[in-house]
Amino acid sequence: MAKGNAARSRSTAGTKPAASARTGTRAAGKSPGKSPGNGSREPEFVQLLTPDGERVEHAEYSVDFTDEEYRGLYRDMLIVRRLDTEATALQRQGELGIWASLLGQEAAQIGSGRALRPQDMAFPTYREHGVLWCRGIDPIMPLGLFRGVDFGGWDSRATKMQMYTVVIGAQTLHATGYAMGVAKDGKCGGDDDSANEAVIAYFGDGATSEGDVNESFVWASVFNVPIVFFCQNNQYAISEPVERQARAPIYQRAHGYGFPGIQVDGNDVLATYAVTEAALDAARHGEGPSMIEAYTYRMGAHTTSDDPTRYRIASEVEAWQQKDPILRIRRLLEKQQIADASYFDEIDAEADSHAADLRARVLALPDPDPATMFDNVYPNGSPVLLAQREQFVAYHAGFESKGSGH
Amino acid sequence: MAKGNAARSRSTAGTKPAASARTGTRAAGKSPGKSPGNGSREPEFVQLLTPDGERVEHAEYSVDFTDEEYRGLYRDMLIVRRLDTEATALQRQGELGIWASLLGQEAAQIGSGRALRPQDMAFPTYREHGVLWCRGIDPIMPLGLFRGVDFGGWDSRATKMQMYTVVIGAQTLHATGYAMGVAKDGKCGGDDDSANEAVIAYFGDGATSEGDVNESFVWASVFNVPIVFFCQNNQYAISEPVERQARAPIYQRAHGYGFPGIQVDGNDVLATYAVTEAALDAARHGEGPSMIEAYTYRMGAHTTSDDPTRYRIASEVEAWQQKDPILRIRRLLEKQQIADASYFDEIDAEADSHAADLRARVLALPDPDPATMFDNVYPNGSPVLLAQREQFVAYHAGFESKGSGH
Amino acid sequence: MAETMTIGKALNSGLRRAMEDDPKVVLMGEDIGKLGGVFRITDRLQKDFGEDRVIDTPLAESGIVGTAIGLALRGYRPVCEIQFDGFVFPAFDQIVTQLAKMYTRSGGRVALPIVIRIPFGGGIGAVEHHSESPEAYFAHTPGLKVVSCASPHDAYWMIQQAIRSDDPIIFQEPKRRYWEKGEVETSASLDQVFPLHASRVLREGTDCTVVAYGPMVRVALDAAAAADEDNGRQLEVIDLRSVSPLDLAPVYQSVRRTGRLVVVHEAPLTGSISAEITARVAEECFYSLEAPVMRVSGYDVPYPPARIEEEYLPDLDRVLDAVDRTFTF
Amino acid sequence: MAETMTIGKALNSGLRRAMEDDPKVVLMGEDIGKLGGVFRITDRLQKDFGEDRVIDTPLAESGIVGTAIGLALRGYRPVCEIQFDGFVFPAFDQIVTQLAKMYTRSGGRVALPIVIRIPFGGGIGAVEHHSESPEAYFAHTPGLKVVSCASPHDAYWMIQQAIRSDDPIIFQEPKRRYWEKGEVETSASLDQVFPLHASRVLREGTDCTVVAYGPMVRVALDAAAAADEDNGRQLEVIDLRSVSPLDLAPVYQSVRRTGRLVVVHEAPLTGSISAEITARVAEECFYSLEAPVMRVSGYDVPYPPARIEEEYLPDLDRVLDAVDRTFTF
Ligand SMILES: Cc1ncc(C[n+]2csc(CCOP(=O)(O)OP(=O)(O)O)c2C)c(N)n1
Ligand SMILES: Cc1ncc(C[n+]2csc(CCOP(=O)(O)OP(=O)(O)O)c2C)c(N)n1
Ligand SMILES: [Mg+2]
Ligand SMILES: [Mg+2]
Repeated sequence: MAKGNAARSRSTAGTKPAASARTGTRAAGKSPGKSPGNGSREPEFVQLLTPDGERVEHAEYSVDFTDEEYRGLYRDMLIVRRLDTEATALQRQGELGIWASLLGQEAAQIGSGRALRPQDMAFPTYREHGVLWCRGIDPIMPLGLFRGVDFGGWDSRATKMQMYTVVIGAQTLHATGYAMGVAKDGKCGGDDDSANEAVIAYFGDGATSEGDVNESFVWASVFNVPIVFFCQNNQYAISEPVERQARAPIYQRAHGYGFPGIQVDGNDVLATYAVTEAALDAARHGEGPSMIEAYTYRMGAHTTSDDPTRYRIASEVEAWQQKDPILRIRRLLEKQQIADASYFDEIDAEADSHAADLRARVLALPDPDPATMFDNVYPNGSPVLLAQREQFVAYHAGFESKGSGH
Repeated sequence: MAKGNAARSRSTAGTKPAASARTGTRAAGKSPGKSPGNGSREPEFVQLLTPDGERVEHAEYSVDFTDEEYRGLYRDMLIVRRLDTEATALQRQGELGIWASLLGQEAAQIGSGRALRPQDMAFPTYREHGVLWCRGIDPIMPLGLFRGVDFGGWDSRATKMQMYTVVIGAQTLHATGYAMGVAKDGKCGGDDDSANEAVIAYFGDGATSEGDVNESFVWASVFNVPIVFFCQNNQYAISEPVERQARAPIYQRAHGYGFPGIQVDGNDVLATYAVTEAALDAARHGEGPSMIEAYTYRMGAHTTSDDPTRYRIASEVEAWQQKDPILRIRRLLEKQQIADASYFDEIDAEADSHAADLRARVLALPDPDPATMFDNVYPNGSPVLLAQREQFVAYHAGFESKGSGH
Repeated sequence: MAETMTIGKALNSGLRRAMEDDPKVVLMGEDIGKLGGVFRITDRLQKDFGEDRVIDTPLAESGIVGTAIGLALRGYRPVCEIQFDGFVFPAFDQIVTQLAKMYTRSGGRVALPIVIRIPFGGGIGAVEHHSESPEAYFAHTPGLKVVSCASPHDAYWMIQQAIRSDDPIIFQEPKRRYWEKGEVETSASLDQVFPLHASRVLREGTDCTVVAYGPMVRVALDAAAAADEDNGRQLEVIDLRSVSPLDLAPVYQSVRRTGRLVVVHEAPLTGSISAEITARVAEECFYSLEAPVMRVSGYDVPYPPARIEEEYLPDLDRVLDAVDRTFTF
Repeated sequence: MAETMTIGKALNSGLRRAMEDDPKVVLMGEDIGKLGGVFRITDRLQKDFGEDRVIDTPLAESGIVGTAIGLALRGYRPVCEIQFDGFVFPAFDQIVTQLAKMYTRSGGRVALPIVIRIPFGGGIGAVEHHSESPEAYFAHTPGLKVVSCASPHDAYWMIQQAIRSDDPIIFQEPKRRYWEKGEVETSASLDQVFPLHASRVLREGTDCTVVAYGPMVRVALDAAAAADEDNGRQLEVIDLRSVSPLDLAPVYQSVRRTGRLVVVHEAPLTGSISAEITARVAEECFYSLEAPVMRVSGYDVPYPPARIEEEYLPDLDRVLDAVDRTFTF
């Protein structure tokens, strides 16, 4: 995908802490009213595409996509939603142990994921299926973790996409350390921009409370590393609304640490793309860390184990359905006649076939050989463990020869 | 001590997060230049008394002390410094295992400590000997910890001063939880102000990097508890200058969490008093948390085990000696003829006698009975431990009866 | 009065009763309010006791335990829920350096009556970090006590005893057994029920002793029934209940009779609580043991993916195999 | 070439050589730069290798280990210094849930060659939290390896071996022995020196085996000398060196000859590594043991104030008392 023509505003750039502090000032000045987390008032985020599918301009950010690129974004979002629906169905049928749906967050994930350059490294939570898709990772990969056959099967070096992290926030420190390494390697701020690299760390609104995440802000600012902290504020950490995690809008947290923070309409794939691209560019150019709060909504349950009716009302969900990320880009495509009905049918069909393929392959996923639990514990192995493995194998061989157990 | 007539500015008050966010804006606006941590430029902190002993006015904060109160502040600071010197000497002579000197931080500690009301609860680090003094705690108390005969012997309930905490930052969460309890008990925001309570949590510039401290900011803001986070930025965490912990001025951290933060000249006992009293008042009135960064300097070594010549130059220390907290209040007393030479002599003599008394009593401190290590492990005891204790006692009794060991 | 209920419900009822008995008891944790906790152990408690006593906290475990310590210093009796075993580690510093040591450090002046509830162990088909057994870490930490319940009756009473105790207690709940039912004698008095820190013989036997706790007690009992049926061997099953301090007197007595001991738990073998039990029994019952103590446990590997967790978890067959092995010496 | 140096200096020289050998080796920690660490173990390394390779970090241990993981993912080989044993706990979550599991989780694709150096143990008259012995926590964590050195020679080589190893290694340094001198054979090659994860017989004997590691090795050796002198008893002293994985073959061999075993460490007794050793020896040497394994350790109490720490720490007398007790069976 060609790059959007994103202008990075001075309000998220700035190499010096002083500039960042000023940014904090100005950004805070822009929304002196209620915290957007309160929900009663539209937050003042960057938006380029309204829920009705209108393209709107923003003083500092813009995109300039070809028709094909616009259609590509729609296709990405539609397919990852369709795959997500299939995964939920597979869980309901007992084929997955659990599933963490991305429903509602497609724009945040595709917008940011498509803004990544091949050389950039991404650190996900457990919900970034859309980002995986952008990295070209086979959609079956994350299902291994949720089915319980492995811990996620992709090659994190080859795909430039690290493993899922279930322990909330832990990956933000890994991302920061990785970005320190990028800087050490002289791979940011260099003259040859194609050799520069950036790092993106995904996390949720709930994660902002964890010590680790705040430590990563300290580290990133002190070492001025090329990282973008990408927070998908989907309004909930399981049952707890974002007000339980923060009283100030989340993007303002960055200012207190001395780097830029910006809020974007996370259901607007165009704005998310533009803002993320600008932040990644700044990181690659050696301008240091920044934070993006993608203001979005978890339209489904936290996971398939969750029952959101216990803690939120239907009308809230309905209100957010009006702001659906896919609906609005479809409206744009229709209004601007970038795509017609046959195109949409075609993508639906393509998505269905991806889903069918996924299903078939999940059903065929073999259980691992139990003895493999002893493998890959230590790069250099362990004699103690080897002995356990041998006992384990002998014990199970005993059953096979004896027939059944007691 | 009578209360100073401290006016709390709107810029540190405010019940709503919105107001806090504005504060962040304005406060940041005031110092758009270099981070004060860089040291090359005087920070824009609240100051009421210059290094030369001039009283200066501040738009939002003021004090109105009687002469006796001014003298009292001098006396407090002089005595705690003298006791501190004695403790350092005791360590040099092998009577203490280690000592963490407060040298240079007397104004920050006495200013904040005297601003506390009797009902307020304080949570210290390991360096708050001056605050202990304000709480009326026998100065020998902290020396037990540093001598290695106990873990600090004062009664935290009776003195409203919690135990020292060596694990950096851990106490900020305790303070926040305690403040949650104050709120639950209806002891803040009530009509009868004398029944309202506040909590103060002390920590250093280094501590601001710890996850726990940042979590305490999250908690305090989300539950809007009556707490003042009092950071003594003494420019160093052992050998590391504050730039290793933060790129933005520390007080700005608060704004990112949605509550007020303010920087005060921590070598100015008057300003520290005024700012702390205002913040404590706000907390007691139910206006929630705030943070104070007392900008000061650790004039001595980190502890008696430390060798600061390895990491900082003499000229830096000398520059700060010009801003000595005791010198400037003495100059004020002299200029304004609040005290004369005989008064200063009298206080010197009083301080010496406190020091001599401290020394004599430290030398007389008995080592604990080793068997007491088994006591007070569990309120309800433990049979396993009791058995160990019995073996221990029998083993040592064996020596006594046998004479010496092998 | 005896009622039949699940372990989950028994814990819920025990918490409710503790809150009724003492207004200072507060519950803290992630999603314990409206949601009632991911396992519904706090179901309806926020509704009935209010947000001031059942606190949905920010998502940070160190914060949960750290602020609980502060609340305890203020006179409250916090009961913290850690959502899953694998998420107790961000709180480890507060637990080990602060909670465990405060009573000692204060010279016995300041007790911290805090209970940390942890649903623990595997067997529910969960993803990584949701099936850990961290009890050995806590048992190795002086100043903490550690207990685990195995039946609805114990769940109901032990949680109340733990809350009533002034000791800091790690309360490990056998999550895979939450749905198992049993009789709870609810009319007893808290002072009179079986002590919190005592182990208990659940089934008498003469041939081999089997010690287990938490989710493995069911496995041990099933193994005893199977052994009886298979070859008439009588296993004596002891529910440890208190992992720290250990109450091994009943185990010593039993081993002196049976001469054989098998210890069962899910946690990885090396450095586990079965090592401590073995070391003590090997000393105390030196002349009685007919065979080495056998340990049936998880392996020294990270908890495996769910599809093979049954091969990791001790089961009836592995327990019986260990019993068999004690007879080969 | 043999040089005489202290353990502290040997570690410093070992780190220096590891940094010379591999440009990817970076040191991280609090005050390790200009100050050279509070124990000066990294003295002059920042001066010689630059701030890019010897990194003074912000004051946050989880951050240290968490960013070290990130650096390792980028191809670096971070060596983290935890300033004192008692301050490793804020990093516990990153160590236990992330560092220990990454290799397994990645299906063997991603190794994290990280060394976490921890000066550990008591005996230096320090205040609380500066004298802990946390090794049992790490030894109970699959995916970690744990070693401790006891002599300058081992300090010099083991730190280099640990850095060269792709396994995540907790490297516990006997801080009270930093100033003890000994000969270091510096001209050997890293591939040829005694293996990292092997225990070693330091003194041969026939009457009773004594196992120790880290700071207690000296105590064990002194006890052996005293026993010889006192009553001619010959103690066999084994330096464990690797706390995880345990290398117990030399211990089994020894116990099969001596019939007696005493294990010594500073950590609290319950759930300690001596429990694991005892459990294994009691099984492997069931027919050889003439007496129960005796454990000489810290007590199950928070580390006491410095003025009484000598009564807490195992010493020569307590070791000899335990040896004596093995002869009463
Ligand atoms: C350290 C830790 N504590 C608790 C959990 C249990 N948990 C899983 S997801 C979740 C909520 C996360 O919320 P958020 O960060 O907003 O991400 P989202 O799930 O909304 O994408 C919690 C509490 C965990 N995985 N890790
Ligand atoms: C968790 C933890 N890590 C490391 C240490 C070792 N240590 C003791 S004091 C100190 C520096 C503290 O700096 P700061 O917070 O600025 O307080 P100051 O000593 O300057 O008053 C360090 C790193 C500790 N006590 N606790
Ligand atoms: Mg969320
Ligand atoms: Mg400091």
